Amino acid sequence: ACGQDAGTQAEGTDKSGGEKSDGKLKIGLSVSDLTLERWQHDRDFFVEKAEELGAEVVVQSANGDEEKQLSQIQNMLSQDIDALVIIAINSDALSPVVDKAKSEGIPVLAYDRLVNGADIDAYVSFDNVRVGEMQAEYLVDKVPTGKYFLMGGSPTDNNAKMFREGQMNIIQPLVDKGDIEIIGDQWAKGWDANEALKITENALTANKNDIDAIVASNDNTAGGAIQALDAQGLAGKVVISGQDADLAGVQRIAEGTQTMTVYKPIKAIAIKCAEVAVQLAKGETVTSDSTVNNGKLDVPFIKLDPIKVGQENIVDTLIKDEFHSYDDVYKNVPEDERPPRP
Amino acid sequence: MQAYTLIIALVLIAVIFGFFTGGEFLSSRNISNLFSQMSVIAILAIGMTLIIVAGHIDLSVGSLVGLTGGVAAILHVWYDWNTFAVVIAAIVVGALFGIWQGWWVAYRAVPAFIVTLGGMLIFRGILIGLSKGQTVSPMNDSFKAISNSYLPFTIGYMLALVSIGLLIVWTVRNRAKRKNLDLLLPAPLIDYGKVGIYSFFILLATYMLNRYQGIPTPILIVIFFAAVFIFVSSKTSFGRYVYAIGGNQEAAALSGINIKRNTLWVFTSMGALAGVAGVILTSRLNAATVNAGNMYELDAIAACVIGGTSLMGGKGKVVGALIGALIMASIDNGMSMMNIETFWQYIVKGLILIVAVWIDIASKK
Amino acid sequence: MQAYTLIIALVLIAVIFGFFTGGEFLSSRNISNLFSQMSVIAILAIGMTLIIVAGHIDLSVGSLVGLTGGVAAILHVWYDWNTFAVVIAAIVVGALFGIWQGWWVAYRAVPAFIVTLGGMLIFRGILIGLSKGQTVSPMNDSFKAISNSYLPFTIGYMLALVSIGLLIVWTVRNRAKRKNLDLLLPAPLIDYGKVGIYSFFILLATYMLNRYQGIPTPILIVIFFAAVFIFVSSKTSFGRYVYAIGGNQEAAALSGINIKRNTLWVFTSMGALAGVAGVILTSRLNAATVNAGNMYELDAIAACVIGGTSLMGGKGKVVGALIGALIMASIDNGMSMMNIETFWQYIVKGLILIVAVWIDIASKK
Amino acid sequence: MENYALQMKAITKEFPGVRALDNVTFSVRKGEIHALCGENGAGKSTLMKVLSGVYPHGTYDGQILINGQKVELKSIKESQNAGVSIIYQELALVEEMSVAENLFLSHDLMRARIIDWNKIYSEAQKWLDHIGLDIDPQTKVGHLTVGKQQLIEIAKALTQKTEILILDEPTAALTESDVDILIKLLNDLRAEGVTCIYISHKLGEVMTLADTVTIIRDGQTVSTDRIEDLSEEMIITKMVGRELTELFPYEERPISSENILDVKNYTVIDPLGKKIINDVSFTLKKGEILGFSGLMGAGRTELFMSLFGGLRGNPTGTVLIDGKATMIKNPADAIREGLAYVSEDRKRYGLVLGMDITKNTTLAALNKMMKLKVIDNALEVKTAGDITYKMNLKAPNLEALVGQLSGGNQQKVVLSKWLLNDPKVLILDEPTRGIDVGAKYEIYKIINELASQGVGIVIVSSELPEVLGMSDRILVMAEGKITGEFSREEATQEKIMTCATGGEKS
Ligand SMILES: Nc1ncnc2c1ncn2[C@@H]1O[C@H](COP(=O)(O)OP(=O)(O)OP(=O)(O)O)[C@@H](O)[C@H]1O
Ligand SMILES: Nc1ncnc2c1ncn2[C@@H]1O[C@H](COP(=O)(O)OP(=O)(O)OP(=O)(O)O)[C@@H](O)[C@H]1O
Ligand SMILES: O[C@@H]1[C@@H](O)[C@H](O)OC[C@H]1O
Ligand SMILES: [Mg+2]
Ligand SMILES: [Mg+2]
Repeated sequence: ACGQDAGTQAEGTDKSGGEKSDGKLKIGLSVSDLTLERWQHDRDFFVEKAEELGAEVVVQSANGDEEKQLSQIQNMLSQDIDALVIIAINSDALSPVVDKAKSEGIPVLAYDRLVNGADIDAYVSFDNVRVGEMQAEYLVDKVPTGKYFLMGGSPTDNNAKMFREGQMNIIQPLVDKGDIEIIGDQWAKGWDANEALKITENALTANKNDIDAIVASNDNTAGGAIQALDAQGLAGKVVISGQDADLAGVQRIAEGTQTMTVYKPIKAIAIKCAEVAVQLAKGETVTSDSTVNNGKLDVPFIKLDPIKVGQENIVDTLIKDEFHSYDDVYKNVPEDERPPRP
Repeated sequence: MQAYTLIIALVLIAVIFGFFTGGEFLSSRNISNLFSQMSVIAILAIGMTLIIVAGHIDLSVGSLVGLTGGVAAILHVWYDWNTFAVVIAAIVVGALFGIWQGWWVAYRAVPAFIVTLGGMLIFRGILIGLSKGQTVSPMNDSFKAISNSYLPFTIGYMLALVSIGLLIVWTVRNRAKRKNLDLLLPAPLIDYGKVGIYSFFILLATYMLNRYQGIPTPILIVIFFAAVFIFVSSKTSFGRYVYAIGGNQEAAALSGINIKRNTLWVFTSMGALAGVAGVILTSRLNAATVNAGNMYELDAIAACVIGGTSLMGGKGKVVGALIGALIMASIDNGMSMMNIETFWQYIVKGLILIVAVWIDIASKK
Repeated sequence: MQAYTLIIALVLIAVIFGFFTGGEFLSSRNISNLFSQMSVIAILAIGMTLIIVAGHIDLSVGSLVGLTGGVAAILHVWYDWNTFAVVIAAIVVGALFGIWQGWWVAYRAVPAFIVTLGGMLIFRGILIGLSKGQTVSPMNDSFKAISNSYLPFTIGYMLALVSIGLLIVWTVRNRAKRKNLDLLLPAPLIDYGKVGIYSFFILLATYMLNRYQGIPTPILIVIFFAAVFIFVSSKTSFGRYVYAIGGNQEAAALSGINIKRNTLWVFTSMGALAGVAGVILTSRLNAATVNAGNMYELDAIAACVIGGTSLMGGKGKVVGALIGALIMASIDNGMSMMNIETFWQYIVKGLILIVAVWIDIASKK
Repeated sequence: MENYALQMKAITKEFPGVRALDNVTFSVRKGEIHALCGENGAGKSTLMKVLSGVYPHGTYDGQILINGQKVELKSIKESQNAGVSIIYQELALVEEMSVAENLFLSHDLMRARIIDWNKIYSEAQKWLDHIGLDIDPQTKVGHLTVGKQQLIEIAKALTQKTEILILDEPTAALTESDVDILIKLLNDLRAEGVTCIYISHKLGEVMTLADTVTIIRDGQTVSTDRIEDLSEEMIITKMVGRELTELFPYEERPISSENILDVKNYTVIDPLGKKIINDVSFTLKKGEILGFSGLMGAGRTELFMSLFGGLRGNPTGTVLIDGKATMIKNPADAIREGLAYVSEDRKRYGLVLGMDITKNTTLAALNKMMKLKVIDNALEVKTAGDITYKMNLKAPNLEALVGQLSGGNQQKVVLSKWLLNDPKVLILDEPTRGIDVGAKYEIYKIINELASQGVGIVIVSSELPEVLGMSDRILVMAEGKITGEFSREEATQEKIMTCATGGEKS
C-alpha cells in the first residue's frame, strides 16, 4: 500500500477533531459476548474505573461471533480511539485487525485472553488453562479416588478446550495411577444448561447413579447438571465444579449443592485493565514482572490469579470484593446456617 | 402406511440403542428421562405443526421460549409473583408476541421466514435486555414442581384406565352413529383391534413409568396440549381452515375463509405454546438463562417434518410431530447414553435426520 | 420499481447512520470496512439466490463455510500446503459436499430444508472432529493477503475504467443488434443515461475506496463471482432452467429440462461458493475456528429475501441479493459505529429486517 | 314490472392498465338460466367476481341489486350470505383434503363449534349420489381427475343455500356424459326456482340450456336476448364482432403413406401396479390428424404423457418414430426424437406463469437460441416474436408474464413453444379447453397448416364435435384400451359413444 493515501490519522482527526478538543481519551473495549453474565460485570467495572481516570469508553459486544468481533474492532478503529482493549473470543482469530491497530499507532491491550501472533502491548489475565486446573484440583482434593464424569463446555468454544486441557493436567496422572476412572466425556452445546441437564440425566442413568464427581466447566452448565443430580437426590453428594462465580452458582455453593466455582476476581482484572489502558492511551509504557510469548513477541503479562471458591471462602472472596452481596448469596440459606456477616 | 414407517423407525432406534447401551436405553428410568427431555420440543412441535400446515414457518420459537421462560423467572424471582400468576404471564407474553408476528405475516404479507427471523433476534434481544445477561434462579418449590414431579402410581393407572375407557366409549358411539347414518363401517375387528393396541401401549407406558417414579408431569402437559390441538385441528372449523389455507390458499379464500384472521390465530397459538414451553424449560432447569431455547426452532421443525408434515403446507399431523420429537430426543439421548464423542453426535444426528425423512418419503411412493 | 425501493432503503440507511455517527459511517475508511465486512455473506448470498430461485433452501452454508475454511487452514498450517493448493482444496471440498446435498435433494427427493439442516450438523461435526476443537492458525502472508490487501490505486482506477468501457461497448452493440432485429429500442437517453449513472457510481466507489487504501480484495472477489453468476443466471441455459424449475417444476420437466441434474448443479455451485467464503473468512481472521460461520445461512437467506428473491422459488436476482447483503452489513456496521448496546442491536436488526422486507412488498403492490 | 333476481348496473372495474369492465349492465330474471357469452378476456369472470365479493364493494364502480335490494358486498362471505354461490373457472378445491371436506368447506356444517364428521360424510354422500358420482366422500380430491373435480365443485356450490348460482365454464373439463349430468342438474334446479348464470364457450350447451343470453365484448355489454331470438351463428357474430362462417376449418389434404409414429403393444403399469394403459397399438401418418376420443379417465392423457416420457411407471412395447425404434425415457428424449406435447392442463404442465412470454416460448428450444453456449437474447426475442406473431398472439408485449394472459393466449404461447422445435409429431391434449370460438378457430387453422406441412398430429379431445370436425381418422379409448377406429367418413357421435362406453364393464 505504499504511496497511497492511507492517511487515516489525518482523516480521522479532522473529522472528529471537534469532539476531541477537550482532550479526553477514548478507549475502545471489544467484549466477546455480553450475553453472558460475567462479561457484563467486567464491562461495568472497567467502564467505571476508566471514566474515573478521565477516559471515555466505547463498548461493543460480538456475541461470540469471531468475524463479528473483527468487524467491530475495525469499526472502532475508524472511530479514532486512543487505545484498544480486547476480550478476544478466540485468541488466534484477531491478528489482522490488531496488526492494523498497531500500524495506526493505537496501543492494544489483551484482556483476559491473549491475542496470538500479533503485536500487542500488554496482557492482563487469568490463565484459562489454570482455571481448568483449579477446577480439577478442588474436586480431586475432595474426592481423590472415584468415578469422574467430564462435562465440557461448548464444543465450538476455544476456551472450553483450554479448560479441559487444564483439567486433564491434574486428572490424567490420577487416571494413569488408577485412582480415578473417567466414565464419560460429553460437551454441552452452546454452554446450554438444558444440554447439561440432559447429558447428566443420561450419564446418571447409564451409570446407575454411580458417579462421584462431575467436572463441569462453568456455572451455567453446572446448574443444569445439579438439576439432574437433585432429581436423584444426589445434589450435594456428587462433587461438581464450576466457573465464573455467577450468582446462581454461588447460591448453590452456599446451599451445598455445588462444590466450587472458580472466581476470576473480575473487579481486580477490570480495574487493572482500565488503568493499563489509560496508561497506554497516554502513550506511557507498561511494566510487568513477567512476559508471555504470543508467537510473535514477548508481551508484558500482568498476571492475576483466579481463586477457587468453595463454601469456606465465599465471604472472604466474593462478598468482600462486593462481587455479590451477602444477602443475595445467602437468600435461600436459613439464617442460622449462614456464616457470620462480614 | 406413513404412521407405520415412523413407528418402525422408532422401534429400530430403540432396538439399536438398547443393544448398544446394554438395555439401559429401554430401562424404566431412561424412558422416564426421555419423556421429560422431549417435552419442550414436543410442545413446540405441536404448535409448529399448525404453522407449517398453514404454509408458514416459525424460526423465532427458540428465542420466544427463552424470553417467556425468562419473563416467568424474573417475575417469580425478582418480583415475587406466585407460580400461577407467572405461568399465566409467560403464556400471555408468548401469545402477544405471537400476535405481533401473526399480524406481520397475515395483515402485512411479510413472509413468515423473515418475520420470525426478525423475531428470533428481537426476542433474544429483549431477553438479554430484561435479564441483563444474568441467570435468574432459583424458583420456589411449586414452580420447580411443574417439570420436576411425577404423578403418583395410582393416579397414573387411573388416568390410563380413564383414557382407555373414553377410547372405547368413543369408538362404540362413533360406530353406532355411522351405522345410523348409513356410512361405511370398518370391520369391528379393525376398530376394536385398534382400541386394543392403543390400550396396550397406554398401559405399557404407564407401567414402565410407574416402575420408575411415575408419569413425569412435563409429559402430561405435552399430552394435554397434544390432545387439545389434535381436537382443534380435526374437529373445529379453525383447524380445518388451517389445512385448507395451507393446501390451497386461493381456494380457501374463494370459499369465504378469512385467511388473515386464521393465520393470526395460528401464530398466536404458537406463541402461547412457546410460553408453555418456556415455563417447562425454566422449571426444569430451575433457572432462566439468556441463551435458553437457542435453536430449538430447528429441532421443532425437524420433529414436524420427520412426523410427515410437508413444508409446502396443507399436510401434517400433530401426532406425527410428537413421534418426530420423540425420535429426535431418542437420538440425542441414546448417543449421550453411549457416550459417543461430540463430533460424532453431530454427524450421526445429521445423518439420521436425512435418512429418516428419506425413508418416510420412499415409503410413500 | 423494486430495484429502486432497495436503493432508496440503502440510501435511507446511509443517511440515518451517517447522521448518527457524525458522518463517520460514510467515511472512505468505513466504506472500505463495510465492503470487507459484507464479503463473506455476499458470496453466500450469490449462491443462495440460485438455491432459493430453484425452490430450495440451504441451511448448511454457515457450517460449510466453517468446514471449508477449516480444511484450508488445516492443510495450510498442519500439512504445509501452499496457498493456491489450499484454496482449490477448499473449493473442491465445498463442491463435493454440495454434490452430496444436491444428490439427496435431487435424486432422493428429500426436502432441502431437512438435507441441509442435517448438513448443518454434519459439517460442523466433521469440522470439530478434524480440528480436534482447536483454532488453526496462523496463515502465511500469501494466504492472509486474500482478504487483507488492497488493489493499488492505479489498478483500481484502470479496472473501473475498463468496466465502464465494457459497459459502453456492450450497450452500443446491444442497441445495434436490437435495431437490426427490428426490436423495440429504448430511447438513447434512457440507455446511455443508465450507462452514465452506473459509470458515476463505479467511479465514485473507486474514488472513495482509493481515498482510503484502495479497493479491498474481498470485495473484488465478490464482484468477480457476482459477475460470473449474473452471467450464468441470465445468459446460460442452466440459469434459465433454474428459474423455470423454481417457477413451475412440472412444466419445466415436460419441456425436457433435466430437473435432477440442474438441481444437483445448483447445490454444487452453492458448495463451491461456500468454499470460497470459507477461504475469505479464514484469511480475514487469519485463523480457522470451530464455530466460524455459525448462523451465516440466516444472514445469507435474509440478504436474498431483502433483495427481492421469493422464498416460493422462480424469482430473484443476484444483484438484489448483493444489495441485500450490503443492507444487512450496513445495519450491523452502523449500529456498531453508534456503539449501541448489544440487546438493542438484536432488537433493531430484527425490526429493520421485517420493515425492510415489508416496504419492499408494499411497494410492489 | 319484471321480476329480477339480480341487476348489475353500470359496473366498471379497472386493473392496472386494463379496463376489464366498462359500464356493464347485466340483469337476470328470477328462476331463469342466463348464459353469459364472450371471447376470452371479455370480462365474464371479472363480472362474476364482482358479484361474488372477490372484488369487494368499493374496488369497482356501479350498483348491484339482489331481488331489487341494493347490496354492498364487502366479502365472499357476505355474498354467500346473500345467496350467491359461484363455481370459479379455476378450480377452487384443496387437493389434500377429502371430497367431503371440500364440499362443505364454506358450509355451516363446517362452521359448527365442533364438527360432526359423520354428519358431514353422510351429507356428502347424499350430494355425490345426487350428482351421480360414485366415489367415497373420504377420498382425497387430489386423487380425482379434473373432470370429477369439476363435478365436486358444482356439488360444492349446490350445498349452499343458493338463490343465484353462477357457473363459470363448468364444462370446460367435462366429457359429454358428465355434461349431460350437469344439464339435468341445472334443469332440476330451474324447476326448483334457482336462478342460474351460466358461462361457457360451448355454444351448443348454451343453446340447449339457456333462457336468455347476454353477450359482452371488450368489457362492454353487447346485447341481451331471449334464446328464441338467437342462433349459434348470431351469438358468434356478436361475440367476435364479425362473421365466422365455419367452426371447423377442415381441409382435404393428401396424406402420405409413411408412418411417422408407430406404437405397438404399448402397456403402462403405474407404480401401484395398476395397468393404466393396456396393449395399445396405433399408427400416425405424416400429415395426418388423428383424433383420440373417450370418456373421462379413459387413459388418453396417460398414454401420451407416457409416450412423451413424462409419466412415472413402466412402459412396455415398441415405439417407432419415422420408422426407427426409439426408447423415450424422459421428455428430453421425446423432444430430441421430434415429439411435442401440449398438455391438457396448461397452467400446471405447460407454462411457467411467473416468466415472460419470450422465455416461456423458448424454454423447450433454448439450445437453438445459443451462440457459443451463451443465450443470444436478441435472437431469442426475435424468434419468440416471429412465432407468436404467426400465432396471432394478443399480448401487451413479449415481456408480459404469461400468467397475465387470457386462456386462449396462454394456449397460443404453449403452441408456439412446441412449434419452435419443428416437431414431427404434435400431440394436442384438449387443445381448446376453455378457449373462445374465435381463438379456437385460429388454433384449428394452425393445426391444419402444420398437417399440410407433413407434421403428424394427434388431437385428444373430449369434445366430440371437435374430434369429428378436425380429424382424418378417429380412435376411441376406454379403460386404457383402444376400443374403436373410424375414418372421418364413417365416424358419428353415436358410434364413438358406443365404443367409449362399450369398454366399460357391463
Ligand atoms: N387480476 C387481474 N389483474 C389484471 N388484469 C386482469 C386480472 N384479472 C383479469 N384481468 C384482465 O381483465 C380482462 C377480463 O378478464 P376475465 O378473466 O374477466 O375474462 P373472461 O371473459 O372470463 O375470459 P375467459 O373466457 O378466458 O375466461 C382481461 O383482459 C384480463 O387480462
Ligand atoms: N392423479 C391421479 N391419481 C389417481 N388416479 C389417476 C390420477 N390421474 C388419473 N388417474 C386415473 O388414471 C386413469 C386415466 O386417466 P387420464 O387422465 O389419462 O384419462 P383421460 O382419458 O385423459 O381423461 P381426461 O379427459 O380426464 O383427461 C383413470 O382411471 C384416472 O382415474
Ligand atoms: O467464563 C467462561 C468463558 O471463558 C467461556 O468462553 O464461556 C463460558 C464462560 O463461562
Ligand atoms: Mg373467465
Ligand atoms: Mg385427459
